[in-house]
This record gives sequence, structure tokens and C-alpha cells, in this order.
Amino acid sequence: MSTKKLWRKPLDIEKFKVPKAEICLIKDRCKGCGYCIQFCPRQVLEESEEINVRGVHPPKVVNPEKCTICGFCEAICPDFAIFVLEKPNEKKETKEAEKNERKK
Amino acid sequence: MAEQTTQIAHPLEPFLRKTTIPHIWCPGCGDGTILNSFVTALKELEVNLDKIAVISGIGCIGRIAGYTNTDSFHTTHGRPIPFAVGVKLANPELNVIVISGDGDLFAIGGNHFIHAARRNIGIKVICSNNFNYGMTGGQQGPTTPLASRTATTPFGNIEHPFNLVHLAAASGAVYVARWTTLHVRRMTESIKKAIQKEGFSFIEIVSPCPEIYGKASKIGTAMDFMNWFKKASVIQNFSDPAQAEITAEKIPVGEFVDVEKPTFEKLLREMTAQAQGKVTGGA
Amino acid sequence: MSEKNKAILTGRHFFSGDLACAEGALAAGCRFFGGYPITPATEIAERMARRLPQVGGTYIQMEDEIASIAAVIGASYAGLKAMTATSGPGFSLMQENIGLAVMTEAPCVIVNVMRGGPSTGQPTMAGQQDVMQAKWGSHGDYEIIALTPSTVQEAFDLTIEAFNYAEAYRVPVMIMMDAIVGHMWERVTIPPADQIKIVNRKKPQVPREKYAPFKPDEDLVPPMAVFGDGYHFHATGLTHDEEGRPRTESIKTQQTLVQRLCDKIRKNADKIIQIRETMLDDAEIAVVAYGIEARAAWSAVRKARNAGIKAGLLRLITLWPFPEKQVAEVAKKVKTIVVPEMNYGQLVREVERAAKTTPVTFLSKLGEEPHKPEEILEAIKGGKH
Amino acid sequence: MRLEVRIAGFGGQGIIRAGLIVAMAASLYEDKNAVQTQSYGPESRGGSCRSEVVISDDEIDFPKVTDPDILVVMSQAAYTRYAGTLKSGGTLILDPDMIPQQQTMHDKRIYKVPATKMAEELGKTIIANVIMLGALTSITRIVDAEAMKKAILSNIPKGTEKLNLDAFEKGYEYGKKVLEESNA
Repeated sequence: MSTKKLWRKPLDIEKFKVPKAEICLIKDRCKGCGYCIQFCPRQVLEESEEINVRGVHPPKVVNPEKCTICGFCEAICPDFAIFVLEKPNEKKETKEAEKNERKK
Repeated sequence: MAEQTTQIAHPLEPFLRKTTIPHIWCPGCGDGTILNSFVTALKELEVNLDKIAVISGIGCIGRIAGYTNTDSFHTTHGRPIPFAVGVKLANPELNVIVISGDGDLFAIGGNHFIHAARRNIGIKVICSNNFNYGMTGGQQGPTTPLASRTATTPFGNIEHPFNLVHLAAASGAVYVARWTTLHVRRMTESIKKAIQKEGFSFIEIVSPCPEIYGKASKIGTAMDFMNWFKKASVIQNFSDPAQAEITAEKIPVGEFVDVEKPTFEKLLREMTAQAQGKVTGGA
Repeated sequence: MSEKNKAILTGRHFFSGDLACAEGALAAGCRFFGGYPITPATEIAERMARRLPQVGGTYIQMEDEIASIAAVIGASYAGLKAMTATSGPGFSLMQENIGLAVMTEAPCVIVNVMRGGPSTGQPTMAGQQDVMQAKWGSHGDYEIIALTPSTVQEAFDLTIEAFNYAEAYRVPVMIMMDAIVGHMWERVTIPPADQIKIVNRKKPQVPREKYAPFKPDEDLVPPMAVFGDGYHFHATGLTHDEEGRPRTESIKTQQTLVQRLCDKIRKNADKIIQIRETMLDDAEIAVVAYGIEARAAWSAVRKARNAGIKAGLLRLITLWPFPEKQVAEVAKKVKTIVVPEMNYGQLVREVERAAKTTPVTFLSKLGEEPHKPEEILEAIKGGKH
Repeated sequence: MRLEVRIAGFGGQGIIRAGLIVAMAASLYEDKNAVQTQSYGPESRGGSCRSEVVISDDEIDFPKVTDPDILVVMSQAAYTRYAGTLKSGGTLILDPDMIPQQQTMHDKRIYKVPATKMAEELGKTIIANVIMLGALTSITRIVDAEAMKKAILSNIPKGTEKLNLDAFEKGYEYGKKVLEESNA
């Protein structure tokens, strides 16, 4: 799995296809500060309804297609609870997700 | 579905000491972001972690040394700098980084700061400035703004705060920068620069303390802090540090000093080379 | 000349106690000195400033004594044998971080050339007023090792031993030298390097993943990794477990840790404690003394013997851990004990405690001069039944 | 045999150094034991100071001087304070120019050596202590002149060897002269 990411929004972004993002949450680490939601430049995240072990609402991904993998959410998170990876291809990602689903 | 509750380890996990996350800091505390930014800098620099020593003092941010997967030491209150000086001089190959708070570094440890800077000893000092003594319950400190309410300034602070970048510059630091925890990218870049630079480097990170100072000062929540930072921050690279006072209206941020000056270690090495061979006998 | 030869000035010298102490440190392998000038310990710093660069070591004059001891602990953690030297006022400032050195088990040597106190007191004059502070000056329960020389040769020898104890037990070791011994000049013989016994700290024998920085061996002392060796270990002044992790909420961790920090000294006390007995075999009166007072006492005991009084001397070289057993044994043999000190009653309390029912006469002296032998002789005569 | 020497004056006269040289001569350059102790005030110049030496063939127990066998005084204050401490039959060497007020002491051997004036003649008043050491050596013979010269040479800055040895000789000869005069 590639961990390559783009820190800044390239000026010629429109010409290129935005890579698919895999936004990973470690929900039980989240302390609910909301920085990732508030400071995401593309409004990818929102507060979720679920309550984690810390009694806060971790973020949820609402606009995954908008994510440019800028990584700001990952960089600003004080709790190492969110990070973004570039999805190599749809197929593999689904498998991963399913696998994780099953583990739950 | 793009979102997942991941089983994949956070990419910064190798830079954090096992089993220490979640850390002890409050929700929205800037110290977590500083830790994040610091280990990101280590990762991006691809430095040999064996040669990094993280030294901290007392206070919330003092716990940071325990979280980094490097050699680390959590000293007594105010003393991380002289401890770090001992480490650096005993083994100049090490990259010695002090990460501590405004109270630790500039009240009880103020004397150590100015002298380490004056000597230009090649340690890097990162200060989490949250305007108060958070861990002990929010007392006034050397950076508490004038008129601000804290646990020990119930009628408002009557002391003028330090302008830390000015103090660092005047004391002789060769690299001085200030960012807020909102400027994560720039913070990381400054940390990388400091780590690579010879000589005494100082980075002030203006940081939210929502649970303690936020309540006492009526600044409010973590988000209120961040919105203040967003609104008030003005990047003024290489402007006069004397003019860089933090006010409610304006937080001047940026790089203030980046100069070259022989380090203590270099001069020591030269002096030692000269002294070798000259033996003072007994009587 | 090799660096080792430069460090060990084999031969006969005429040194003050302060200089001998500095040379002892170099011979022991000390390569870092962080200090702050203070009478009557300044000569140690001055000597180190000149000598350390010659042997590739580092001298730094810090901004105060707090910084000095902090830097010494830092240098120790970075792998060097490190020392500072001070006097009462500086010793007071160091107490906080002496506790840190105890808690993080940092081998280091602290020399206190004792002058008169309290406060600024008598800078150029001698005292033995810090001997209780050496043991009790920092907060919390702990044990340290404190040695006290009576001669300039001993200032050299005991400094080497101080480093050896510090390395062996991972503990701050103090040299409590009164200003008279510090400023007194005598002949010192420095042996060849191969005749000087040197102890170095135990290094970990396990890989990084298995290294627990505060997990003790059977002798209660944990092996010590050094910053930069790749162990990525953490040390803290907070109560911590064997991994070095803060465990401030754990009663058990506090008990285990504090007991071990004390026991590693207490249980090895017999190996650590050094005393000298003179004419005690048939003695009816014992003088218990240390430092410069021991030399006055020695003279007094000789004079007493000349006068037909069965007196003897127990000279304490180790002050801490207190030679309780050794004093108790002497107390059992004699009818009375005389304790002269250059203070207003400090170590005499420990002697009294150890002596149990044997009466103890205390002789106090404040100010530069130690007791005259005649004054101690008078007390010996007074205690003669 | 224990011999106690006290040298006293004021700071800046080289009093401490003079005692050190005596002790070093006995201890390193002769086969004796010696110990030097000192006492001085906070002033490096002008304050009272004294340097004391115990020399013995045996191991020295008490290192301080109580009743000196030999007393060298180079100031009025030192004379006033210490003249009375000298043992009966002891030797007192003094610089008469520095000590205008002297008492009569019948039980002591008194030698007057104008060391300061002689040092001035050599062009360096700071050398008065070495002149005194020369006189002390010839008058008391506490150590051999050769041992004393060696000790002086290892205690002085480079380039001043001749000055110091000249001063020593001058004092030595003067001491010899006053000793002969008093014996005559």
C-alpha cells in the first residue's frame, strides 16, 4: 500500500485526476477537538453521531471524493487518530475494508 | 466506503514509544499537535533516531519526552536546558532537542535559557506557549497576557509578559521562529530547519490550553483558540522580533532570526585540540 | 604522551586538597565538569578548566549551581564520568537535582568543600555544617554515599573511590571535604595507571527491545545504557516502573522503586563503609571524628596515651551510609565516646543513636579553626572514669 | 620531631606562597613530612593573612600550628597578633620597617631582616617574601638551601627565575650575617 501523499494542492490539479483517498480513523483515540473537521480545506469530514470510548463523537467521512490527500487532518490531529493514505485501486481497498469490517 | 476504523498502524507509530498513546493531554491541547509535528519532522528528515535525544521539563508538555521513540529524559522543573547542555557537550554527535513549556523554560528556567543561547550551544529548544501553568491548574506565568485572569490572577494579571522571540534573539539564538499550532506545516518545516542547523535554535509554538487557560481567561474552547490564531496570526518573516509582541489582535509569526555564529562545541573542539599536548604537571 | 598518561600524573606532588580532588577525578576517568565558582571550592574548577581540555574532556562554567548539577547528570546520561564541585550555598541550590540523580540513578560525583553557614556565612573559613544536608538535603527518601577525607592524599584517593561507587551503584557520591583539608597542602603520591582500580557502570547485555532501563540485577543496580547507543530509553524524575514509564498513580511502583533506591545502598553498606580504627583495641574512651577534626582527635588520642589514658580513635571516612554497626561495636567496648565536630551538633546525633546507652560527649567548634588537640584531650580526661 | 612555622602579614606580600614553598621544600625535596595550612580574609590585598607549616620526620597528625617554633612576621598587625604565640626560646624573624612598634622579648631569638627595603633595591617589592625565605633558611636551617631553591623555582612564573634566586641569595646572606651577629 502506498503511503505517498501530496502535502500541497498543486496548481494544476484540475488537469489531473485526484487520487482516491483512504481516510483512516482510529476512533477510540479521538478526543473530539474537531480540528480535522473544521480545518479540512475540502469539508471532507463531519462529526459523527456515534460515541467512542472517550464519550466524544469522532469524525466521519462525508465527502470522500473531495479529499485531495493534503494530509492536514493528519498533521493537525493532536491524538494520532486520523491519517490518510492513497488508495492504490478500488478492488484492493474494498477487500481491506471488508476484512476490517469482519474484524469488528 | 472510504472511511474505515483502521487496523493499519498510524504512519507515525514507529516514532512514538509503544503503549504511550493515547497521551495524557486534554482534548484540543496543542501539545499533541506539537508532538505530531515534531515526529513528522523526524520522519521527513529521515534522521538516525539513535542520535536524537529529547529532553523535557515539568508541566503538561514535559511528558513529551516519554512519548518519542528516542533516548529521552524528563528532568526537574526548569532544568531541561542545563541537562541538555550536559548531554550535548558529552556527546556532540547527538541532536539534542528540548521541548518544554513557557513556565518551565522562562520562569524557573529563564536563566538557563538565556545562557545556553548566549553560549550558542547547539541544542534546539521548542517551547509550547500556552500562556499559563496548565498542569498545576492554570496559574499565571511569564507569558500570561496583561490583564488576563488565571487561578492566581483573579483580578487580572498585572505583569507584562515576555515576548519570547525577542528574548531568544537578544540572548543570541541563531535561529528563532514562532508559529501557532494551526501552522502545522510551517511548524514542521521550522523544526526540520532547527534540527539541521548548528547552534542554539528556538521555536515558540503558541498553543491552545482549552481546559484550563481557556476557561479562566474566557478565551473559550480549543476551537476558539484556533480561530483566534487564524484571525490574529500575521506572517512577518524576519521582521524585528522586538515588535513581535503577542496581543489579542495580532500574533506575529514566522522566522525571525536565521544567522550563523560559531557554536560552543566548535570553539570547545578547537580549544581542546590546542590544549592537547600541553600538560600541566604537578608542582 | 597518551591521553591516559596525561590524565594520571604518576609521581610525587605537592597539592592542596582541592587540587588533589581534581587530579583524583581525572585519574578516575572523569571527563566532564560543570561548575560555578565558589570559595573554597573554586580551585577544583580552575584545575579542571585547565586539565580537562588536555585530556579531551569538557569543562563548562554554568550559570549557577542548579545548572551545574543538571549538566552533570546530562553528561552522565550521555556516557561520561561527570563531576561538580561547590560549597554550602551552591550545595543548597543543587539539592533538587541531587534528588533527580538519585531518582534516575545517574552516576555522578559532587564535591562540597564545606565553609561556615548558614547562608553566605564564612566564605573563606571552614566548617562541617553540611554533613546532614548531604544525606537529607533533597526531598523524599533516598540514600547517597558521602566520603570525607582527612588528608590531601585521601582527597585524591577518595575522589577515585567516589567515582567507583557512583558507577557501581548508580548513585550520586559526595565528597564532604572541610575547607581546611580543601586548602591544605601536602604531598600526594599518584600511582601508575595500572595500579589504580577503576570501576565502570554496567552496560545492558540485552538488545533494545528487551532493555528495561530500571530493571535491577541481583545487586539491585540496573545496567545503564547511554544516550546515542540506540536503546531509545526514557528516564524521568517521576515515579517510574522498570521500563522507565511514569507511574505516578501506582502505590506499588512507588514502594518498589523507593525501597530499591535505598536498599541498593543499605544492603551493600558493608562493602561501601570505610572507617579507620586507631588504638581502639583496649580503649576505654573512643573519639569518633572525621575530616580535619579526626586529625586533631588523633593528636589528642596520642597525647592521652602518653598520659596513660586508654583512648582510641574511630575515624569515619564514609559518613553516609552512616557506619552504624561500626560505631555500635566501638560503643560496646568503651565506657564513653567523645565526638568533636566543626558544627553545632550534627553527626553526633547519629553516633548517639548507634552508641545506644554509651554516653556521648559532644564538642562543638564554629568558625575556621578545628578543635585544638588539647581541647579534645580535656574532654577525654573528663570522660575518664 | 615536630616543627611549627607561622608566617604572617597582609595579603599581597606572598605570605601564603612563602609557606607553601617551605612545606614543599621539606615534603618533596627533602625526606620529611610537611603540611601547609592557611588563613585569609575576603580581601586579596591588604587583609590579614597567615600561612602555617608543620614539618616532621613522622606522620603529621594535627596539621595546624598552635605554638610556633618559628614565626615570620611582615606586618605590624601580624606582629601584634602573633608575637605572643611564639614558643619560649622560639625564633622570630621580622621586617623592622613594617613593624615600628616592637616589644622587648627576652625569651625569644629575634632577627630583623628588612626584606621589603631589600626587595625595593632589587626593583620588585613583591619579591620580599623570597628574601624572607632566604633569611629563614640560613637562620633556622629548617630545610636545606638547595631544597628551598627547588621549591621556589617550581612556584614562580617562567622568566623570573634569576630574580627569585637572587632574592633568595640576598636574604640567605643577610640571614647568615644577622645570625653571626647575634651569636657573636
